[in-house]
Amino acid sequence: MSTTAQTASSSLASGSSSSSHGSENQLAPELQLRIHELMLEARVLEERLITMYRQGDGYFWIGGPGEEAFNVPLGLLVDKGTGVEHDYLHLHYRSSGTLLAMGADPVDALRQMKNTATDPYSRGRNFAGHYSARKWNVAPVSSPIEVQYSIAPGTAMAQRATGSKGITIVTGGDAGTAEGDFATCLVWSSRKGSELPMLILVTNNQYGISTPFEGQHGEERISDRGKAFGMPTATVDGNDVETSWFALKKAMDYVRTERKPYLLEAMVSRLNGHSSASGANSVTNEVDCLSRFEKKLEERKLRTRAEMDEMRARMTQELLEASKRVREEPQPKPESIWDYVFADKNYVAGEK
Amino acid sequence: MSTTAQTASSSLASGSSSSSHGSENQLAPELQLRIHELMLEARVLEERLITMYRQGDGYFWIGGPGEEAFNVPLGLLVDKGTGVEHDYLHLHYRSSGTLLAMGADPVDALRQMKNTATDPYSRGRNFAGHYSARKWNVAPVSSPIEVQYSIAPGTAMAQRATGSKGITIVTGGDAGTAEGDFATCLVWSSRKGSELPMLILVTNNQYGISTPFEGQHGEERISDRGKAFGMPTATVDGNDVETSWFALKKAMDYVRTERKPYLLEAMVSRLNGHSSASGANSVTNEVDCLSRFEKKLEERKLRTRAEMDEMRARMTQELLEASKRVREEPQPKPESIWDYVFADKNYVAGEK
Amino acid sequence: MATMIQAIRMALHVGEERLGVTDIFGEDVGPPLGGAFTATQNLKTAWNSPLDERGIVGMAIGLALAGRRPVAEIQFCDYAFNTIDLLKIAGNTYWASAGDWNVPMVMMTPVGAGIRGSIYHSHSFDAQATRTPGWKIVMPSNPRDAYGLMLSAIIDPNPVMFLKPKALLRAKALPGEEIPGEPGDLKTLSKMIDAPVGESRSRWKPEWPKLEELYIPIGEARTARTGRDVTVLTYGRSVPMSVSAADELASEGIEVEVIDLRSLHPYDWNAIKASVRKTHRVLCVNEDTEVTNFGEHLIRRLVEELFYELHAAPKLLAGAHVPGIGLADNLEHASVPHKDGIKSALRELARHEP
Amino acid sequence: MATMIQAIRMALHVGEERLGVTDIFGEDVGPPLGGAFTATQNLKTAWNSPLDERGIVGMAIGLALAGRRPVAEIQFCDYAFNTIDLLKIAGNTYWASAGDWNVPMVMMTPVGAGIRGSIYHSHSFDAQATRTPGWKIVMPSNPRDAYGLMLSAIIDPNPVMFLKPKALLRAKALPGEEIPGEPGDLKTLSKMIDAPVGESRSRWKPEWPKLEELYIPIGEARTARTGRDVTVLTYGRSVPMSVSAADELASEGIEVEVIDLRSLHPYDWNAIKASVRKTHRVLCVNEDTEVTNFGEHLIRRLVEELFYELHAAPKLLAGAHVPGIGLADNLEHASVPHKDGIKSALRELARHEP
Ligand SMILES: Cc1ncc(C[n+]2csc(CCOP(=O)(O)OP(=O)(O)O)c2C)c(N)n1
Ligand SMILES: Cc1ncc(C[n+]2csc(CCOP(=O)(O)OP(=O)(O)O)c2C)c(N)n1
Ligand SMILES: [Mg+2]
Ligand SMILES: [Mg+2]
Repeated sequence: MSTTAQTASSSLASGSSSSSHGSENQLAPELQLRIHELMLEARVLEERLITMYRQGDGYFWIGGPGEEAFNVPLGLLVDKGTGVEHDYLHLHYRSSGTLLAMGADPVDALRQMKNTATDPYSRGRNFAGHYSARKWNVAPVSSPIEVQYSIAPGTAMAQRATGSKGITIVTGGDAGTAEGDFATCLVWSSRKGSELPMLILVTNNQYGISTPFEGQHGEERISDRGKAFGMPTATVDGNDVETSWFALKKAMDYVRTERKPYLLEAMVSRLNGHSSASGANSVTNEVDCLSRFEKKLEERKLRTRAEMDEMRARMTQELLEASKRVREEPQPKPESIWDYVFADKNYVAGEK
Repeated sequence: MSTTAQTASSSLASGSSSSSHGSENQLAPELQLRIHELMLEARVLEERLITMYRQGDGYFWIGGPGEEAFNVPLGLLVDKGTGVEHDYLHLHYRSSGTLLAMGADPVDALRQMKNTATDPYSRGRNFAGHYSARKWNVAPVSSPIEVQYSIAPGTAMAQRATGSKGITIVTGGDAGTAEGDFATCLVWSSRKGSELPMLILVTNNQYGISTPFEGQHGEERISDRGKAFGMPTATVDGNDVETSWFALKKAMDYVRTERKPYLLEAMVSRLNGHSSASGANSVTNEVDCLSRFEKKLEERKLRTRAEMDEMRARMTQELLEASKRVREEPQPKPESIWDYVFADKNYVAGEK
Repeated sequence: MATMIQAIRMALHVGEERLGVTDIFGEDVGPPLGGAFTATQNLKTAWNSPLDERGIVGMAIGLALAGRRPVAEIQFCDYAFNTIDLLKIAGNTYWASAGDWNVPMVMMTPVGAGIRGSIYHSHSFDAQATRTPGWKIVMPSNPRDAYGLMLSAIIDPNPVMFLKPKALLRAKALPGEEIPGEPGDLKTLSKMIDAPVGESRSRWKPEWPKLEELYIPIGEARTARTGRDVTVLTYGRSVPMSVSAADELASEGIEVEVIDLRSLHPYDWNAIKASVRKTHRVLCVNEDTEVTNFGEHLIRRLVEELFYELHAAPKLLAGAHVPGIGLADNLEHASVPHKDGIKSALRELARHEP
Repeated sequence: MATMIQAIRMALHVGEERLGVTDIFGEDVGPPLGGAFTATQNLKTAWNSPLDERGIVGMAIGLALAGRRPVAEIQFCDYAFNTIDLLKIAGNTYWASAGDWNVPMVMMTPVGAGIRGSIYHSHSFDAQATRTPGWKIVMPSNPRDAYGLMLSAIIDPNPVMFLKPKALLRAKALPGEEIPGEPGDLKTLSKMIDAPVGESRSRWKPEWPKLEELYIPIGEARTARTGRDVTVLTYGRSVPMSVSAADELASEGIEVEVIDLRSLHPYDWNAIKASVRKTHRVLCVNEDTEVTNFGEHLIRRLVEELFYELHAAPKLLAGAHVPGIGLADNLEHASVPHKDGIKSALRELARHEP
């Protein structure tokens, strides 16, 4: 990962966060602790999922270790609820941190990993990390890269039309911005006189599977692509909790108030490679946002190393036990493939 | 059409053209006369096609009256030929001016209008204005908007790979830039270290069929979309012959020499509405580049009004006569639908 | 006695006035044009979208997720082929999320040949559409069905594709095809709801007739003509063509039953089976290209389930498997079924001795 | 005795060394990965594209127009559904320009279920592909055919789609399926051409065997097993499954003939007809969803042309018409054909008394 880009973006970030949130770039202590707990929970969850994959308790892993410093603040800042008055989220497959911050039960993620009938997100149909939560306006995560950027303007348009204060948040990776859908999102959200209240996020880990950012992009920063459309843009260090928090806060405030789009790019790490397809081994040459934040908490004397180790051990143990219970939960029945084809009745090609 | 946009872009244009082509913005007299003749021929051709449509000698008209001041210079500036050493053109359906400037026989356009078996572009299969000329590297014009922007990088990549001096030129309308393919073109042409020799054109007539530019775009200028990708961009008055010529020359020189993309937007008129579907009637509230140029030629004493009237009358008469001859040419045979399915043999679904 | 395009417009009007339709949009769908075929003229929720079919389908999905009732148009189905992945998502969202999110959107798009549309205004979409699980697919053959199917599409909680047979959009209704509440004659109706051409248009306001709601159930076929000798399974443009072929064959003593499917998915298997059990001979007619064609599905299923009741090999009359429909009349005519071809296929089936 | 993925890689190597292949590209196709399944490892013209399938197909068309010989990969066919319009253009360019421009490109993409790929790594593409006139479509069932079909695809002057049956990519060749010139045993070959995992990879160079050219003609089927009682028409993953089902049925006295189509378009109608004329019973097997399925085309044509030679209703065994293939084993298993289902369908067909 290019550190130059990270440095450049960090400076941007502090510039942007200071303006609207006072001179202090520090969050309240309780909030720091809460964020840490959620980041830890998200990390431990991903570790458990990877272990489940390795032990044959699941067929495929993909997730977000390395994005917690950005994704957890996102989940905490969301106006959570059902329907057009609240925020909509169109996420991708590295969003466990956001879901946990919103209040999701990590055990449900284990259920999806184990593709049980009890998996509330897809009933054993979809890969790990493919969340869906109508109660919180989380649209179903789907595997095709970038399609969420074409769909998200629709929920934003509904918010615009109803005069709601809710906003629409869409996120995805850096490589995926090459798809036309990213441009569709910029075009549809910025039409003069019909601007949409959209927070357009890109989590830039500088890779698409095995392909480095370098060599595939003509733009210095992905966020620059928003400029021609007249929207505010920023690229920030997504490995820093407070930078992320203030950047998200600023962008969300703008979108919520101005009812116009904002493009925010976060430089993040990919701490276990792309997915289980590439081994899911941990990498050592990228910034670990969790240890970085833990160091800060130690320095600030908010939590000791021992406390943090204890928390981690406890969470690890809890999820280990949960995974054992999940292993005993029922698998979906073969005939359940016919369920949920149609919302009115299960009528398929003349069957039944 | 918003005149503000036109004025803004005109000033840009003279700025850009003067820099690299001396202080004079005037073309050599012979060239002016040649351009005028071709513009006139293109205009008269479109008029004839519209008349053919009206008289039932064709089912659909679409074309480029109002784009001659830009499209004729384009055709004259192209390095014309077959294969990777020459320029490739990926055009749209308003490109008669370019084709005529390259040397196309206007009678062939009448043949396509009348969908005769003698139509060299499609043998009676495609709509008017859907040119194809492998001998000059003109890729087949196809009706779906903007797909040429996804295809054009391929010929440019071939030119890059072979170290040719040829470039690839792609053109299309303003509304079509909302398609993801336009972004695909920007992304693929500007990859760092793999830049492509592409002249990316947009002819902005400020409409997509009935839908005005205003209200559909967040960007002030479409050309601004190239900036994030690090490519030079310009928006020029495409209704002015010399502005167009110098802007094209400058852009082509850059692409040919630097082997990198350049995005050039030309503000043009749409003098007969969208197509025969909207009546093909002439509009009066848009700049007519041909009369504008004719006024200049008169002022510069290069051609008198009488000479120009005579030329027009002669061309009109010639094409009228040609259209009568074309009317007698054979229609394609029903069984010819099976021709040209495969390049090796006409094998279809087990037939033959 | 509305034309089909008027019927669709009236259904959309009823939709936005009474059934919660919130957004009718697509390229040139809003003012001033009101759609390439005027289907959306003077509708209060109609608006013009960017020229971006992926954006249109994506917007419709998003609106539907947010509980709106969108009707999105793809100007010609020929331009929907870059959105198949999104159509698949609309069709699989309810299933993939195991019932968490449904997508109550309508997508409408003109299909088929018959207007000299050349390569890119002549495509059919029925094969593609029926290959997209999770969607309901309807295609009317007359104004009344268009009206009633559109109302059913609007209130359906699933994505529904409404295929508009281009060649029939301006054809007038036949007796019995009235829309409840419309004025009896076309002139009166036209004066009320068709915008004038020219200057006065911008000031003009429609006067909508007092329309009643009519719901043609999705999944129910219509017997367009009864007969005992051969069954035609068809839809859209080929329905009136088949009925007319059948009428002409009556003088030869051949009585043809024409089943207008109206719904392609789910389709009315009971009606199909009942008719084929009666006639024992079947012809499928549609305009889509003939390799991997929806009519082949119907034939496959008929053969699997009714093999011994078939007194002649079922036949498909469909579009030629070539890369496009050419502009010249000869080419278009050679590419899609026409009355003469239908007649001779029917004759052959009827006269066939098992 | 190569695996299919090695066979494809070797064919691409021969392609770029001797047949003019200039660009092998797609997502993660170049170094360091060499493709999601290593099909493009260590090929000298392989490069990584942006993550943009429309760009990939567009690039391939453009390269082909410019006289290059591109082989483009779509990482999984599940991600090709936003490019159907461009695939249609590749298929209609020669026709629409009346012979002016041809498009000699190869598109390859992994298809089908069998690797627990869940909703978006289990799609089939045969129905969609056969609906795209102007393309030739091939799908091998073993390494030798993969090698020979790829060479034929490369030299073909038309767009050719090479569908890679995901579940078979790592299966080993059977005797008789050798590639001319490859070393006899898999270990030796693997050492020569499979890059080591880890550190040493970047310094490693392959040692390509001295391969001979082998062209399996596009349009020619292969009789994978001969038999007199029932014909199976199939391709790709279902071929070994059908052969194995057939082998097991032999003990019950049922002799099944398995026709491996290899080319889906053009398909080998003579071979199909000859087999069905011999057995009088036919089962089509493929994994694609069963409504508007390519097997239905084959059945329709068989019924139209050989109605009275069929001693039982032809049958289709295909994928369930649901919006996706679920991850859990139960779900995947219930969604696509398996050996047991093939066996019972064959048994029923063979035992059926006309
Ligand atoms: C449309 C599509 N093409 C290809 C893939 C296969 N694929 C899965 S993830 C991925 C890379 C995504 O990279 P990026 O957008 O940067 O997101 P990241 O995984 O790095 O967070 C690819 C190519 C896909 N899922 N969807
Ligand atoms: C993909 C696609 N969608 C829709 C159409 C129908 N259509 C034909 S021309 C046109 C407007 C094009 O506007 P613009 O790109 O500005 O080009 P112009 O015609 O103004 O030169 C539309 C929507 C089409 N041909 N292709
Ligand atoms: Mg990435
Ligand atoms: Mg325009």
